[in-house]
Amino acid sequence: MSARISVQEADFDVASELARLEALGGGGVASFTGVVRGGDGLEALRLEAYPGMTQAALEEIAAEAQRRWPLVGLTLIHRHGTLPVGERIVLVGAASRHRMAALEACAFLIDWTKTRAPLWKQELFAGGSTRWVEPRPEDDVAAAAWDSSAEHGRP
Amino acid sequence: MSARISVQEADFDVASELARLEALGGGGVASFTGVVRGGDGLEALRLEAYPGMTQAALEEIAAEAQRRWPLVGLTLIHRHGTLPVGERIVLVGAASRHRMAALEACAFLIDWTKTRAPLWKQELFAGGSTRWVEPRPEDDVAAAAWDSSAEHGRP
Amino acid sequence: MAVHLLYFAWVREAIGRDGETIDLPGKVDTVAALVRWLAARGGGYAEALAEPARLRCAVDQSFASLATPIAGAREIALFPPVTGG
Amino acid sequence: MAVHLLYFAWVREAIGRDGETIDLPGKVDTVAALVRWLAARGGGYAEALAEPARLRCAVDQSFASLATPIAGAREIALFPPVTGG
Repeated sequence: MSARISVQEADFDVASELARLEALGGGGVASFTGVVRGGDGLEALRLEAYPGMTQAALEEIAAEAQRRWPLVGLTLIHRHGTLPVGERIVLVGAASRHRMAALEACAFLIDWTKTRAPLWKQELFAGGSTRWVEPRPEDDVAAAAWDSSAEHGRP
Repeated sequence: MSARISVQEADFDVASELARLEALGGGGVASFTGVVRGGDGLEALRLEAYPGMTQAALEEIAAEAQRRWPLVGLTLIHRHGTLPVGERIVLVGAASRHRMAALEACAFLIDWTKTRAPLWKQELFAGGSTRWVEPRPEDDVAAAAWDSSAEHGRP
Repeated sequence: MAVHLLYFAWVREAIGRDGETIDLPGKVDTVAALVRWLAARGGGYAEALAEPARLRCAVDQSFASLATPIAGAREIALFPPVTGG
Repeated sequence: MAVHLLYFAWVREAIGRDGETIDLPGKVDTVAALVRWLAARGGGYAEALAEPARLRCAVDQSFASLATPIAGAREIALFPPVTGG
């Protein structure tokens, strides 16, 4: 298992990240990329991390994914700092011999990253107003569903 | 909805395909890439398509995904011809405001592509022997599970 | 009636060609009847089409069953279960 | 005992600083007690910490609950529910 976990300000190169997973030879590579979505005058998100803890929390989430699915590789990159509309926020990727393992692991990684990693989003609007994003109950439901699921499989 | 469906011999550029989906503004982009996996002396796969029908079959599968999930974009590219170990075979991608819609649509697209598109795989081994790949019962089960599922959601 | 036949994968290999245009007698009115009629030619046809249950088909580029009528069809394809993806 | 406190997101904004090192009296023995003790300072502290149910915390960089004991802790972080991803 080859895991790459990173909390960083810089953008990441999706092509090279997925090429790394493809090269591991599992045959199936799934990914999910989250991008800042515009609307309602939003200009950017500001992502705040907990230096020291965020990386460790993502590593724990990745380790749990490795326990649940037969992965040959895994990628979890989360940016912090000010990210204008259209910028990438997060990339999760998983490589496996089994396509459903790869896809489910990605769903798990993003669900838990949203609810179990110390990261906070602030919306920055045209005109200068700001708003801290509230947690969404459906994200907690999605994350909790993995608790009650068996070793494998989507809840 | 912006759909890109292609049956082609040439490799595809994962980065530009995913960048296209990111640019549609949905905020969430999921993908699955299938790569020729080595082992047991396998040197390459030969993918045979049905000129004229394969493209149309993939377009129907894509249209079904659009009916089932709120997608802003979708990509389904399948190669044919001789593909050595490590070469990409297929890319499915989906963009949506909802991360689960994007991930589930990818699972659906690959499940149905495996079982409902006129494509055949032949294994080419070192030494010159060949073998036509047999359909796998679990692929039929996975594809059929989408029949019995509701409008949305993983079965 | 003249119909274009297409063969794929090991059906194509056993028959030794990827397609042909033939005139079908009117009594050959379903895919199953076509398969029997072709198999009766013997040789690669008999080999490729010996077990109809292993075959899949498309009529005018739409998936069909062995029971599908073929009257008026312009293109009929015979092939194994698909294995793409 | 000296402990390093960290504040994130709107907790940080309301308190007006991202952290501080303080000497805690021994009776402040849980995260909940710490929150009450800090809120009693008034001003931004009172504002940020008025509703403990809206707060989450980590003790020595592990997620904890308000009931978690803090004896011996070196770093305690107070923040809203996380919203990354």
